[in-house]
Amino acid sequence: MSKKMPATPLLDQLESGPWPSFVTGLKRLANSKDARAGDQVKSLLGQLELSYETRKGYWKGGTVGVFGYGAGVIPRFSEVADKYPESAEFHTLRIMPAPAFFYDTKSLRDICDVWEEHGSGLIALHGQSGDIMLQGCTTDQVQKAWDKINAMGFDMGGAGAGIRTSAACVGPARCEHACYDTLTAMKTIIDDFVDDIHRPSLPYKAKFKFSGCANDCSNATQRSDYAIFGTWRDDMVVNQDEIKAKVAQLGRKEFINQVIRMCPTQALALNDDDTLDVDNKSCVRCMHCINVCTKALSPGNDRGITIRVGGKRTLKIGDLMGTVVVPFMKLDTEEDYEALLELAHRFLDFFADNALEHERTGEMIERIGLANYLEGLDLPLDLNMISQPRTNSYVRLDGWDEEARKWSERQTNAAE
Amino acid sequence: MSKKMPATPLLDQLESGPWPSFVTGLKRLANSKDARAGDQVKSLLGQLELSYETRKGYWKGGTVGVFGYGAGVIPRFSEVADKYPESAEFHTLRIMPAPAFFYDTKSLRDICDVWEEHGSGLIALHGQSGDIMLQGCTTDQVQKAWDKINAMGFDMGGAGAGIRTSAACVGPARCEHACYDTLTAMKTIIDDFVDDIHRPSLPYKAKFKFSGCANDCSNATQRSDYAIFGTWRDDMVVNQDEIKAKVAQLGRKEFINQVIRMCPTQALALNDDDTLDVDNKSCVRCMHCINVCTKALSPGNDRGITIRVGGKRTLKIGDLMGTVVVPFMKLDTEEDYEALLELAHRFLDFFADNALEHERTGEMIERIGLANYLEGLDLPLDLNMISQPRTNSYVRLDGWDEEARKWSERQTNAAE
Amino acid sequence: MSELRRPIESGVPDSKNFMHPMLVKNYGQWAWHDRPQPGVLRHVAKNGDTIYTVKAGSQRQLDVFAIREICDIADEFCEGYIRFTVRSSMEFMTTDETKVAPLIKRLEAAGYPVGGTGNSVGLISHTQGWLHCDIPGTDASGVVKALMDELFHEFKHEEMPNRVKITTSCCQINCGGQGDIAINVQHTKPPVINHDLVSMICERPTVVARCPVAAIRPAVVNGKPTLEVDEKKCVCCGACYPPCPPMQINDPINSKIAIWVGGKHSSTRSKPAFHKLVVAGLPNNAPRWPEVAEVVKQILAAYKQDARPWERMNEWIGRIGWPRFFEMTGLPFTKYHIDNWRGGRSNLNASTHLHF
Amino acid sequence: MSELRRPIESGVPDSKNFMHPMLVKNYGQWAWHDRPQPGVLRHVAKNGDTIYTVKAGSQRQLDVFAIREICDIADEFCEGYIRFTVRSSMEFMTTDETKVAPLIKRLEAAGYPVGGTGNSVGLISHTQGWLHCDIPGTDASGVVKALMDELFHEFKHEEMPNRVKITTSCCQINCGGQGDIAINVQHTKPPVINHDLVSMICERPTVVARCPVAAIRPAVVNGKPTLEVDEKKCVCCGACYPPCPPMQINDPINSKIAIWVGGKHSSTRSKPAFHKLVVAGLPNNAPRWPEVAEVVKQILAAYKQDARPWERMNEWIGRIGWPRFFEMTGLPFTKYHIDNWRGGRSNLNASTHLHF
Ligand code: SRM
Ligand code: SRM
Ligand code: SRM
Ligand code: SRM
Ligand code: SF4
Ligand code: SF4
Ligand code: SF4
Ligand code: SF4
Ligand code: SF4
Ligand code: SF4
Ligand code: SF4
Ligand code: SF4
Repeated sequence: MSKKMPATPLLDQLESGPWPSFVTGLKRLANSKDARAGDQVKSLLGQLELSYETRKGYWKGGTVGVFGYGAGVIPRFSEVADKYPESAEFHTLRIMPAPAFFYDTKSLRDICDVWEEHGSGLIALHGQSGDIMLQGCTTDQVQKAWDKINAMGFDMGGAGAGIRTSAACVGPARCEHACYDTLTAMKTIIDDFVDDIHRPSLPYKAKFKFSGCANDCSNATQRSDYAIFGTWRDDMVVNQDEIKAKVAQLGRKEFINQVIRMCPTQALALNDDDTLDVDNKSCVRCMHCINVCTKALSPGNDRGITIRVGGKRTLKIGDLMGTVVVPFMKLDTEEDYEALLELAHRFLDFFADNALEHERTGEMIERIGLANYLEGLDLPLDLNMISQPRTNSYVRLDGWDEEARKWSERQTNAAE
Repeated sequence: MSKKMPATPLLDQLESGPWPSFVTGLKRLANSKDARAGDQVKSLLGQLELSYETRKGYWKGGTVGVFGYGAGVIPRFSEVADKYPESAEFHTLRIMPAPAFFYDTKSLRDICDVWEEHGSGLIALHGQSGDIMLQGCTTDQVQKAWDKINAMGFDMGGAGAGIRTSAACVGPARCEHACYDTLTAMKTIIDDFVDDIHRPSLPYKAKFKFSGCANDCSNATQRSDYAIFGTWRDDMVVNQDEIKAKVAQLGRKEFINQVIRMCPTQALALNDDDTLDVDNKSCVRCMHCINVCTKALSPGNDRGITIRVGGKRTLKIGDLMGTVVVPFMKLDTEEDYEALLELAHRFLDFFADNALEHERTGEMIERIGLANYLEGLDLPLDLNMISQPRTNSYVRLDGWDEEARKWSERQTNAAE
Repeated sequence: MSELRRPIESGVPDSKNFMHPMLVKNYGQWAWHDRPQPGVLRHVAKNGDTIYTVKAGSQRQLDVFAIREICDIADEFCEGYIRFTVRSSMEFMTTDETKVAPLIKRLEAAGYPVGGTGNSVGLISHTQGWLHCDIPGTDASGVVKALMDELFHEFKHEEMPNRVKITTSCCQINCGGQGDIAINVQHTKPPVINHDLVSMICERPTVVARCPVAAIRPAVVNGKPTLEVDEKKCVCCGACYPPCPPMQINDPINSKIAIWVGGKHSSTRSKPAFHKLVVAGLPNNAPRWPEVAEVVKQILAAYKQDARPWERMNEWIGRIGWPRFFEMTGLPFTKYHIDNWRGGRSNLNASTHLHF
Repeated sequence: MSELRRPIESGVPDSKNFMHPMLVKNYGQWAWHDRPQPGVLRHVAKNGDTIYTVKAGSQRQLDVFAIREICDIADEFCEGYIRFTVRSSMEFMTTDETKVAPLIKRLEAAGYPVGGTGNSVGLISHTQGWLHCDIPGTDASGVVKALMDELFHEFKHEEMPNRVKITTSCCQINCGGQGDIAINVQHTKPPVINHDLVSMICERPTVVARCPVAAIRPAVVNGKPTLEVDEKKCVCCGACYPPCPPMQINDPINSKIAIWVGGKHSSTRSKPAFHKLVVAGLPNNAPRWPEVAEVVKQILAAYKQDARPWERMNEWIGRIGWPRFFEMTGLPFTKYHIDNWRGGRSNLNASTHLHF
């Protein structure tokens, strides 16, 4: 006979209102015919209600995993298992979805079936890093659930001090702004690092994220150690007829206000005949005017990627945004992809060799200085890496001539 | 018989070219009929030529002053007096000119006469801080020169760890942008601090500067510890006919480019009838549009001052710009001036009590934090003091409710 | 237990296997898009091919029954394809314009609000909270649900000046990241140490190293090695708690909620920005956090009323100035708003740019 | 020696005693101004009163003969009044438009170039150098003279996009302050210590405290207390030299010249900005510093050619980007340009704003 539904007067208040309610979902699971999962979720509801009452959490970590991998399961043991025994264990399996979270219904249904059989039936689509999170598994079911999910063609995501599950924006699949193939880039890189995902042995976590343009729909800027953005080097593409149509639609004053005036570098001017005067040298590829005039403007044709390194959240020294380390790189041919992979490995090798324990890439760069980081990686200096040169004269310049010579040589070689 | 003119092949090269040459001036002095001064400058030319040859300076400091004052003379003794004995002593008297460097020719000529008699005849108009610098005095002539200059109505300027000579932009005397009386403000404050100028006993130097608007013609921003700027609180004054004339003059596109597009906060829009649409709430009083349209635009009528504190050059922690400590204060009536004086004394008292030795105001604030500085001065918090609130969550917030209450009370009181 | 099986290290699945055929066909060939109505995107390819996307909210923490119903809908209208966004919204795509209206009807009937596109308030980023994390100061699913109920209209309509990205985080670690509005736990008292447990279960040097202000030092209590906290230095960040749970930072009263605004990842127009503190000290008032909802709505109302088209939260405040933002929202300004963290000087006003 | 006299502590003289009567009359009543020609300002008061200002350069280090000639000119054309600007230019004012041309003629005949108004290159800020300072790495008067010769045309014409403020400083202390272009000494080797003198004349704790990077420590050499410098740490700033001249920092070869650009005090349009390093390692090549002049002219040429009306140096580079600035000027970019001082991270490009 199955367990009684706990009283959840506080949680019940989350069933009112128009937004879909996870409480209703949990109750559906609790009432489901699968007695094991049902009891587990009833118990979970009891513990969660207790948290709402006391305003405290009751989970602790531990060690649970699957055979062959060192990460990917987030173990949760209840501190109030005496009161809520069926949810004493409530582990999460992190599973990597296809880039940009594409599914056919068949796969989704298959996942549901597995998770109904071996887990609680609760699935988060998706975690903030990008995992399918199968939540609520007892220790004894973890391997079973995993075996089936893995057999379906899905692999385990990251956790701990290793490479983490990645995320890419929808990119070329359905976005006209995409300046490179975010989906393929993510798959290529992450597939190459599966070992570092599954057997974490880095100083600390490391995340890649992929956004097809400066709009950064994957939140790569501050939420990934290695952030890859699409951009272009040549002139943006302008359809002057569509510009005129846009001016007509918004009115002159408003077009000036919304487009001309909002360009961060004053790269745009409106001609007296209502065509657009684009100063491409001043344009910083911010996407704004293109966003406003989706029909009239597009990124240029010489597209590629920019890599920014070091983004992360606040721990220890304060939030960091990724800063530019590779201003431009083509990403079209197989060789381009190989070059990117080679670079990604250099990033991670340097991180593995030089970061302190629990130090993220951005913190390491802050500690050693960007110039040393570049030197360590053998990456060429580029002016797009800085927003401005140093403003402080406290610097030792013995090596100036030698460094200046290096630059000039590079310039000459590039010109040849 | 007077000394022979030294050979100055290097300095002679500074007599060619169209710009007026100080070398020619020095030679005029060297050849002047006053044998004492002439020999001194000949000797000086010799030492200077040596510096040009060896690329090294040959002066050292020492202690020289006038009776009753502890500062104002910059002593210079030559390290190569054996070779150039007549310029063994070459002290500078720093003398405060009228605010904004106004002179009648009578006073200037009188100063020249004194300096020809007691000094080298070399006068710098003016030092970077704003002093008349009477340069090249022997120790025995210092008091004599000073007595005469002082008798003319001029007083000694600052040096050492005290209040320094100040500077004000030309302001209301000849500038339509002046939002307060820079000249009177400077005289009022500095006169009140003469004791701290003449008998320096602060932790370190302290400079006031006065600019009548955000254009900052006195370089107050980074070159003064206490920087006073003019601004306004109400709407700017617009003459729409003159705007139309300006649009006609520049052409529409160019007017948009030079005025609308360059406003830092997008506070301006051009109406379809070529009048200007000013969003005064967004305007940050930067002066740009007013500078471009001198006839059409002017600061508002509710004018006053903004005080920024802590600007200085690089020593120890790096350059600092003054940051806003008093966003707005009227400066019209006698009471307003008294309030300003009272505040200036609070600034300096706090500095005297709390700065470490050789620490400037900006370094002190950096060390103790702006919030503590404001509290110490009993100055009210104001949002114009920050460019944005904190971005880091590492802060202890036990006192939040109390601080929030204080703010609300102030708001209520202000509204009443 | 079943026999142990070597994992198939297959990595990341290939999206093209899960993509609507029209997307595969026009991969990289899209020309432009617009939004025929809130919740609906139309993307047109260079060859004229068109696909409609209907975007719907979800509770993220989905039960298999909900997912199956979603699949039913995707089977009925979208040839069996569905995608999720980085914010856990759902996207239903069809090439058939006539299916858009019935699809919307079907979704809303099933309880999934259609919206979240363009200049609306999108789905709030969702973290773990009391449901699963080991260190949460509050819940996540409940906070998101309670707030989305309040912001329902703004999700379904495009009435904001630009997209609004709200994030929540159930502890100061902030897995939700930067947001136009970020609702984060902020502890206000130093951790209370359970000395018996410290000596038993904590790797002490690790904990000491984790403190951003070096407030933790080794100590001996009752003859056992433990830790102590310099309460004057401690900034109550809770960073010592994950590696050492006996450093109890969570507290039903003193773990408060703070609201930050103006975070931005995009480099669109302005450079990316961190979010900035606006209110702290809000009670952790489960199950519906009314005080938090109130402030969020106040902020959104001011933004909606005053910002110009395309201005993100941060850009709007930059233009009108922080004084006016505090005035419009009626929030208190305190000394805590003045940044005093490393490099905080750059958040002071080192100019004569003033807002009156 | 004359009998000692108590000073009259009169403070600051009253400007009104020295002001052209037309300025006194219209004090605070000016309405607008324009520039009829380079070097000439016309200020018009609300009541229509007009005053013309003719602006001329000077060598700042003036001999009494020069000053007397200047007074003669002021007597002849300006009713006996003259003022100096904060940059040591001279301003001759007259209410009589017909006097402007003869006044200009007279000034130029006397060797004082008329110009420096509006969007010209103004007089270079002038410091002490070998002529008077006790710590200079180079001269000041000579540098200014040599450069103004080269920039003569730009002083006399308004052909720049906006005002150009050039500063020079004869040591790293930089009494010349921030500039659109700042020409500053930059030492490249640690101080060479004269140990005998240190023990004799230096207050050692003061010197130790002056070092920004804590590179100085007390030491004993030949049994005498002295100082030593950790050469790995030392940034060769020379800050120890003024309080302790035996810490010889100046060196005919290794005291080089660096050029910085983009400093700005005004809050006009953009917020104030510090100048930024562009070139270092230039030789201290007295008496005419041709290498320095070359670089300054290169920078000015690029600015003149490419910047838009009203863009200050810093704003122009901000718009076109530092890559293009270095490209246009042909200057080398090195690892030294990457800021590594405290807070230097904020000078890295934390965005996807890129210039190609
Ligand atoms: C599950 C998830 C929240 C969610 O509900 O979506 C999550 C949950 C946790 N995060 Fe996170 N983080 C999650 C995305 C993030 C993100 C966002 C992102 O990846 O885009 C961030 C900010 C970006 C970053 O990486 O800095 C993030 C920054 C952190 C940090 C702060 C790291 C820092 O250097 O500042 C920690 C603490 C730590 O690493 O020591 C942390 C730690 C944790 C831990 C492991 C707490 C702990 O230390 O015990 C949480 C486990 C909860 C659980 O029970 O599953 N989590 N965490 C997200 C991962 C799901 C997934 O795999 O898809
Ligand atoms: C004379 C003058 C340069 C000139 O030729 O115009 C000058 C000359 C000296 N300055 Fe200066 N400074 C002069 C204006 C400045 C300015 C500009 C200003 O006041 O607007 C600054 C930058 C702003 C500031 O105050 O920070 C300036 C920043 C310094 C500093 C750096 C202070 C710092 O905190 O970074 C020092 C060194 C020190 O104070 O220890 C310094 C020190 C000196 C000393 C006293 C050198 C020393 O320590 O022995 C120089 C004496 C030279 C002499 O022989 O007369 N001088 N000094 C200027 C004063 C003339 C006058 O009274 O009118
Ligand atoms: C579907 C999604 C990408 C994905 O792979 O999942 C997406 C899709 C689009 N984004 Fe985005 N963005 C998506 C998350 C984001 C995020 C990240 C986030 O939401 O956490 C950002 C960065 C936020 C930040 O700055 O912190 C983001 C910043 C933008 C911007 C820049 C906005 C700005 O002005 O700053 C644009 C440009 C625009 O609005 O035209 C944009 C534009 C777009 C366009 C119009 C691109 C296109 O041409 O197709 C897409 C239509 C979205 C819509 O619903 O109106 N998208 N977009 C994400 C939907 C999230 C959601 O459920 O609401
Ligand atoms: C005379 C003087 C003030 C004084 O009391 O001595 C002065 C006078 C004027 N300044 Fe200035 N400025 C004077 C030094 C400055 C300085 C400081 C300096 O030169 O060291 C600055 C700040 C520099 C900086 O940012 O570092 C300065 C920044 C401005 C600006 C803002 C420019 C900008 O766009 O950033 C304006 C506005 C404008 O150009 O219309 C301005 C405008 C003016 C106007 C047009 C104001 C007026 O309406 O009368 C004056 C005409 C000047 C001309 O010759 O064209 N003045 N002006 C100074 C002349 C110095 C010289 O000999 O060249
Ligand atoms: S980041 Fe750019 S390319 Fe990617 S979905 Fe967003 S707008 Fe499209
Ligand atoms: S993409 Fe951005 S920077 Fe470039 S022109 Fe458009 S608005 Fe300006
Ligand atoms: S600072 Fe303003 S008021 Fe003073 S002279 Fe310059 S422009 Fe005029
Ligand atoms: S003064 Fe400056 S901020 Fe104000 S409207 Fe004019 S340009 Fe804009
Ligand atoms: S924000 Fe904190 S409590 Fe919430 S999931 Fe992340 S680590 Fe856990
Ligand atoms: S709460 Fe934060 S600041 Fe306080 S002791 Fe723990 S880690 Fe240190
Ligand atoms: S810059 Fe240096 S050398 Fe020149 S006057 Fe100032 S302190 Fe002396
Ligand atoms: S030169 Fe500067 S860094 Fe070197 S020892 Fe002297 S004060 Fe320190």
